[in-house]
Amino acid sequence: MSEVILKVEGLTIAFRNRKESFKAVENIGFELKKGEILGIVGESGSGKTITSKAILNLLPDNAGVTDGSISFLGRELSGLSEKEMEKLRGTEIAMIFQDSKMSLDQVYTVGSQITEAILTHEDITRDEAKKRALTLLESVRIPNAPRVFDSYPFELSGGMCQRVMIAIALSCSPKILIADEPTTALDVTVQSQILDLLKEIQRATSMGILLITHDLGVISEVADRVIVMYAGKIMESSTKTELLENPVHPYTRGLIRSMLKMDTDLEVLYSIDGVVPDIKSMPEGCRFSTRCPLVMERCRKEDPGIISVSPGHLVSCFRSVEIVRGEALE
Amino acid sequence: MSEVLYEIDNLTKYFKIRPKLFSGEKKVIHAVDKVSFSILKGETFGLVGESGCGKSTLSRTILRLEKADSGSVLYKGTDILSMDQKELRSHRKKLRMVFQQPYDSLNPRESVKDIISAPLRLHTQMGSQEREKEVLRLMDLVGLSARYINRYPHEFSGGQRQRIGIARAIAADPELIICDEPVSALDVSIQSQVLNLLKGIQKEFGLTYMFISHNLAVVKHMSDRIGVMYLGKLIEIAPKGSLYLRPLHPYTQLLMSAIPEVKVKNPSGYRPITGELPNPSDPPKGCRLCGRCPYEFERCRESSPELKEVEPGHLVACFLHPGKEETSNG
Amino acid sequence: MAKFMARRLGIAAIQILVVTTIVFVLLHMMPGDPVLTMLGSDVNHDPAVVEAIREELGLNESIPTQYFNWIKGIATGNMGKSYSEKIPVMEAIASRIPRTLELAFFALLLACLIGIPLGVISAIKRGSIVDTLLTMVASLGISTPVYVLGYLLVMVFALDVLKLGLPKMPASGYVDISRNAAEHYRRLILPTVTLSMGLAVSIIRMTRSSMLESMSGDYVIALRAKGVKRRKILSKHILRNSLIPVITVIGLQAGTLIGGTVLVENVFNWPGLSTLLVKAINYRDYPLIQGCIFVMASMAILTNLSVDIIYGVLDPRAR
Amino acid sequence: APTTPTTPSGTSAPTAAEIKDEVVIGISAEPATLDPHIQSGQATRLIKQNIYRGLMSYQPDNSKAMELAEKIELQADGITYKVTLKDGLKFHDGSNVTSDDVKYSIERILNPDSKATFGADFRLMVDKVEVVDAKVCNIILKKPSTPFLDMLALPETVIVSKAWFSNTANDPAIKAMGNGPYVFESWDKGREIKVTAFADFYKEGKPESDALRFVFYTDNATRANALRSGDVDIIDYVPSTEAIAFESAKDAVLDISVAPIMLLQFNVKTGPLADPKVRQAIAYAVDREGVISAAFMGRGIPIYGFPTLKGQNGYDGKYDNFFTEDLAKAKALLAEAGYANGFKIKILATSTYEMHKQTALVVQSSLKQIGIDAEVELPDWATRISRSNVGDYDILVSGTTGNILDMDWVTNYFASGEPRMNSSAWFADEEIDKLLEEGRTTVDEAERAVIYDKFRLRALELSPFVFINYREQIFAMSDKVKGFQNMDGILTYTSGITLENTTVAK
Amino acid sequence: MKKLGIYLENRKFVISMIILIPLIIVVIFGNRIIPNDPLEMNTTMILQGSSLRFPLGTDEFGRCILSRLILGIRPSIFVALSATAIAFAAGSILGILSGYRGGVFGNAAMRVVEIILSFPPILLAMLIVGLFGAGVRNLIVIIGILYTPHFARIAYSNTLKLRKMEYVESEISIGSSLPAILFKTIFPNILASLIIQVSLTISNSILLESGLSFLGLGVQPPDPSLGQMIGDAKTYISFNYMYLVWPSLFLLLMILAANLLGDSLRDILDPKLKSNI
Ligand SMILES: Nc1ncnc2c1ncn2[C@@H]1O[C@H](COP(=O)(O)OP(=O)(O)OP(=O)(O)O)[C@@H](O)[C@H]1O
Ligand SMILES: Nc1ncnc2c1ncn2[C@@H]1O[C@H](COP(=O)(O)OP(=O)(O)OP(=O)(O)O)[C@@H](O)[C@H]1O
Ligand SMILES: [Mg+2]
Ligand SMILES: [Mg+2]
Repeated sequence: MSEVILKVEGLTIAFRNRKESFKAVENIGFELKKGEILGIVGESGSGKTITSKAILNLLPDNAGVTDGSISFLGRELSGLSEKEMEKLRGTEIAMIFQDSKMSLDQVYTVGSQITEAILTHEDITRDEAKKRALTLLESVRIPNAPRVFDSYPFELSGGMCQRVMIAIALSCSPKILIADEPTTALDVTVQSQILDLLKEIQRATSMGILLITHDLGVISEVADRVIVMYAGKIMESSTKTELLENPVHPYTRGLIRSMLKMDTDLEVLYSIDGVVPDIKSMPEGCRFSTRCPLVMERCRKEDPGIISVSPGHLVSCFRSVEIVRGEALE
Repeated sequence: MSEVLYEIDNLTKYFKIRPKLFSGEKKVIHAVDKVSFSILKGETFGLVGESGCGKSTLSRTILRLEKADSGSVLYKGTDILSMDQKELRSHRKKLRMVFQQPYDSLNPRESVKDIISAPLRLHTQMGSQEREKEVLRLMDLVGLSARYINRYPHEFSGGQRQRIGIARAIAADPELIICDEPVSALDVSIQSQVLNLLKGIQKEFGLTYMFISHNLAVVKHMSDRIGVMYLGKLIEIAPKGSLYLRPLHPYTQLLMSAIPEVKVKNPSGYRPITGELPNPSDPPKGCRLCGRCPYEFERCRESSPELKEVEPGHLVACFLHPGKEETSNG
Repeated sequence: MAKFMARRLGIAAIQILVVTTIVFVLLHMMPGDPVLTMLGSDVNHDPAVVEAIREELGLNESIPTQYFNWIKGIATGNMGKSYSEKIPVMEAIASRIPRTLELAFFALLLACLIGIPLGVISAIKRGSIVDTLLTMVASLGISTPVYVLGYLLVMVFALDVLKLGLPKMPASGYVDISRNAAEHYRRLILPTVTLSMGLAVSIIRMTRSSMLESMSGDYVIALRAKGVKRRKILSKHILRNSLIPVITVIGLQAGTLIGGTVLVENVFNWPGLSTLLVKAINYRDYPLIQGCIFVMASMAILTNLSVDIIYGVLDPRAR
Repeated sequence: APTTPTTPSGTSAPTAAEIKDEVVIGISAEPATLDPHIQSGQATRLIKQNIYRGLMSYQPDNSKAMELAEKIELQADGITYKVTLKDGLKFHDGSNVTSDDVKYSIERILNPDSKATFGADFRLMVDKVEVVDAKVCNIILKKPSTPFLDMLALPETVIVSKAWFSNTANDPAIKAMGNGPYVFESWDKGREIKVTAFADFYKEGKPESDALRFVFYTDNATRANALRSGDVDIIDYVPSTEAIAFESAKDAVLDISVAPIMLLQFNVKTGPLADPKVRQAIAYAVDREGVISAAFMGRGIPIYGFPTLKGQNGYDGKYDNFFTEDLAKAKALLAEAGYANGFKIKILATSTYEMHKQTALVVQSSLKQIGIDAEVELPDWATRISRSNVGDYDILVSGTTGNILDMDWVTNYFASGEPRMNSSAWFADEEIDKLLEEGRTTVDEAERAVIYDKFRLRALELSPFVFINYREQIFAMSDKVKGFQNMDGILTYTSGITLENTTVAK
Repeated sequence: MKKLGIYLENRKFVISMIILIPLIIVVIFGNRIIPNDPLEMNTTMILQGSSLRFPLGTDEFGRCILSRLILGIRPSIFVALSATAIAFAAGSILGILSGYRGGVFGNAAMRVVEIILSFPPILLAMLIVGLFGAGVRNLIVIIGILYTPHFARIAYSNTLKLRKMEYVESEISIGSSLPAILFKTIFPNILASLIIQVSLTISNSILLESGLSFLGLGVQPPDPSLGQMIGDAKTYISFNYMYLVWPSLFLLLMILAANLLGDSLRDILDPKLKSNI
């Protein structure tokens, strides 16, 4: 088995308001191995972005890791100074942000922002860096790279910004790439080219990728393993095929059922009933219990913890065994 | 046939770019190039196309957020592009847009309540309590907890921001909503919920949508008719059934075949398109697809094909598909 | 760019014309007689003499004629002759311009060198004691009138009333750079410091506010994720994103510096353009006032033009 | 001058090695013009007196001395002055000073085109100049005039070079070529004027320094600081606040002269001020000590009567205390004039000069005590001048002095006529006019004393002016300065003549 | 109540209130608490130090500095606030409008503003005094005119930057009226810079008042004003430096309060209290 490069254990992240504080992410843990693509899917607002920012130690001022550990190649990250983190960021761990347009500095050209990333970590000349940047732009399928190189972010389309962010993240061949919805603004052809590119790089450099996405199609194409998050907790984690073919957790099953396929011909699409409970009135037990079709009394009171239903397939549900056995009826 | 709401005729938008501040070298980007189509009342007009082909620009130009270089946008017969500020303002009462990058479109200094109630304040006679109730209702519709009502945009996740944008767009009974990637950041369950919502209110209030998305399944689900853009040009317009079943333009065919989940369903054995999207500031002289098109012949390189109706309601701009009249003549 | 410049320069010419016209008209509507003022108050004046001077200066012409003559002069590069200086206005002004510009330049430079870093520090340490202290110091700086500050500096550094034993500074005066360059710059120090104080405060305050604004942008997180060093993020990205208001303030100050340094020039006996203007006003020296305004307005307008161009350079969205 | 520790000229001259080659004088104003015949401010006189010299000059001992003239003899006709020039007089360009130049100079003053300050006075007095030979000429007056010699001692009646002045290429306003101890070298506009010693000066061993540099310092405090820091050696116009500070300074000396007068002028055309009783009431009411302490830090001498300085002809101190500060009397006078309940009035001063403003404020406060409600107007100097010149005021605060030592200086103030800068607007009194004329043309000193005595009494009774106080005119200099002297009384303004004796020790 | 909490947590806000509240009390009840008649001259007691009769000493006319100070703050604050308000209102409107509109209108407006800016302050002041006379009202007008371009340019430059933001466009796209776009959307987002300019302008107005008093502008003597006192006191610095110190101290306190208040408002109004660095 290949080496674990990123290990997150018992991670809890809390936001402090003026008077109150609430846990946006609670007690989550996962591992990312070398050369692996770990997909994270989950409910919008479940804490995916926050988790990935926590890995890079980039939480906003009003948020903090209150518990748990994040280790990179065995090194605990949470204790690192800002200086040491700076060295890791970009080179060892890179990130593609969800809102690509706002994540680019509006007053510098796209080109200078890519070269900056390169020059921060590598001691090469400006010209070389520019050449590299142009190559990167081309590799992310940007037409007319020289023009885009000299453009400012606001002159680009949403998809172009997104690809620029990808180029920046890839610029220093990091060991871990955290990609927060990297292809939402890309059309299918470009998307598949980008995914191919990621896979290719990953194969060549055995980079580990943490791929956050809502597109189960993308997951099915590239991910090795998948984590499903709901309301700040991990509901289920497993290999891609296992998860897509044999989802256990009711939330995962709900998600997969909600998936819109080309041949879906429903007037009203399926979606999981109900809404995410309020952070304040979060049930003591399983967080999905308020919406779960299979809910039992116990679910509301106790936290189910993690149950392994098969090797590598972890589920946070009291009824997982019944479900696997097909005993639980919705 | 139902009433034409918008008649877009030869709409053109060029961006001038100045690569360097002091160099006189001027280039233009043909972001929207002589685009003509119409949107019928109560329908959903889908718009797909390669990233950077001008979809966002087209919608912004229709809204007069960008000044068109030429062409006209007729709303029930009156040209929007020549309206004065006052007329425009009253016209905009009926218009909404869901922006592609949600965060950028939310005023950082307004709370969610202010943001969503803006159209209510403008276009309805509601009192402030009523308004608050309505805001809460809208938030609930898009799956946002009522507790968030006083939060500011930066305190939300990507998907939540997108939902704020949608809630604002459906407030105060609009007539047309231009949705630019409205569900890209949403998990599939909420995505379904939102799509159901959009369809629901369309049915209820006879809303019209222009729906831009890269997710072809979503577009298919939502749209009645779909337009395909390539490099600033509209190359194919068809009712969704006909477009998905029998795409005529080589580029559309490519697009269809690249849908991730729809594995190798290649009924007519399309030849794949190769190569990159050409430079939008220096597009090919003839057909925009020249250089990439497997069927390319002499004429394609010399003149650019016009949109022609080849089947009832199915228009395509390709010399392979001469229009109805031409066929009958020739 | 060239076209833009040409158009703006054309507009600038109109602006200057407007300014000088307004000044001309209002000046002539004002009480105060150049001839009487020129002759002084010590003796009674012979009406014949007064009349002779009026005639000689062309003050007996109608105001429109006078104005027309002035414009005609300007068009041919002749600003007339100063009543009070008795030399051509051009000459009177020409010798003052470099002195004023030099003082203004160094004061502005110093103000930026002090103001921007302190503003940045204040912003980084928002809410801390350092920030509060800086606000207090800034308040002290801006509530100290220029003449008081100048006077204090002279007391301490030139007269050494505190007996600090610092190297002695000259109290005042100006030495030509051609005569003694070292002395020239030595004498520039105190006035520069005095003048830059108020400017520095404005810059500190605007920088702080603007930095805070751009610090909260998402791109900062993204930059950090790229591994860009904190210092570089601050100095290259956040600062540049914050500079537009700061440059605006600097530009506004630069504009005022050219015509508003009277007090400093007075305290340090610096023979600049402002003192000349004040003198011209006191003497109702119309041609000289017009000339000063012409020059000052041109400089102010050019400053604004440069600021507008800098906006575009700093932030492409402002183009 | 009361406190004058400076060595009088003539003591053993220090050797060249011990003195600096130039004397730097910080002056309060930049010359408006260098034209020697135009009086353009007292500071400028300091400069011009060193470049140009006339036939005579006032000396520190209040006497009139011969300068270019060897002698000036009044001929028996009482109107012809025979002028004989000294030997070997030279202009700075090397040419000789001749009677032609004298004639040219006096004619230049007479000519209104030259705008000479004393042109009007000259035109009243002088008939013509006749050249006898290169060294001798006659100045013929229209009628006998006692003050004429005093006029010749003024710095604005100097002798200039006919050749240089009639050459239109030379602009005497900005350049200078004279016959004084120093040669005009440069005028750096806005900064300084430099003059260097003239080798052929007619006084042996003068000037004593190699050069003078006049640096312009308009700001009082800055000028004082320049002296303190050693940037300059002498400064003029030391304000009272600075004077007090200098008094305790170790390395600086003050040279003080009491000369200019603060006074009130009135517009006597209409209204309450037309009544001499009201003006007298004001004279009784004004708090002179108050003005002195507020505007001059207690430095000054109150004037309760007519300002006449010791040394001026006819001075006997008789009218020194014509008025007292007596509010009851003032009120009574007002009541007599029919203004028992006071009235409203405006005081015009200027914000440009602190002392004018402060004087006005004290006067305002004094007037309030006798029921006069005065509003103070403080426009800038130029406006103030034009308004005073046309009589556009009720009460005007003014600070001024006479030009010549002769008692005739009062003509300027009291003679009737259109409103002028220094007259109380519309004031006209036949008797006063008559007395002034008599005084001017009478030669006999005793007779003149009687005439001016009468004049003074009349003037005080009519009170077209209310005199407030004398103020100090102060020079300050470093203790290394030798030979410079602030001259007494109004002659303080001709002190520049002593610069030829001035040296500064290293 | 909860809102108040936010304010009270801000150190700068609290300090500014500690300064402002007594100051406001002094301004309001000035007439009742002055120990002496501020106009009464005691020429035998000029420039004295603190004493029982004159707690802060006397000025060059022997007037009570404390009494003059207490009454002098009022017109100074009045001038400063009114002038700043004029400049703020006129400048912001002009600046935002021209920044937003751009094009011919925006350009023309800014060029006009520059014309005002290119008048040396002293000349403008002179002209207005010469033509319209001295006095408080004209002083307010002058300072108002002088600072309008400052606000205008700051508003303009910030608006230029904001104009292309999508949230502005989204406001436009829903058919908001022009004033709503300008003042509800753009204005709050550029307010921070304007607040800073407000506190700068307040202090400059007071100093200008003393600077321009030699033109007879502003409060007419003998009535007291802060600027005038500072301007007068400088002459007497070596006799009674406290004469200069007292009014300067009051000025400092006012400006400190203005700056602290400005900063704290700026921070409190910024919803992104987080900062990323
Ligand atoms: N600055 C903040 N202050 C307070 N709450 C915040 C802040 N940022 C995020 N949150 C909250 O934290 C939760 C997790 O946010 P996060 O951005 O991680 O969601 P996400 O899983 O990335 O969702 P999405 O798929 O919609 O992007 C959300 O409920 C969000 O509202
Ligand atoms: N303000 C601008 N200045 C210059 N070029 C621009 C500007 N805005 C857009 N463009 C260019 O116009 C073209 C079309 O952009 P547009 O945003 O319309 O694409 P899009 O179809 O929406 O793409 P995406 O799906 O990636 O969002 C792009 O090449 C883009 O670079
Ligand atoms: Mg997210
Ligand atoms: Mg787009």
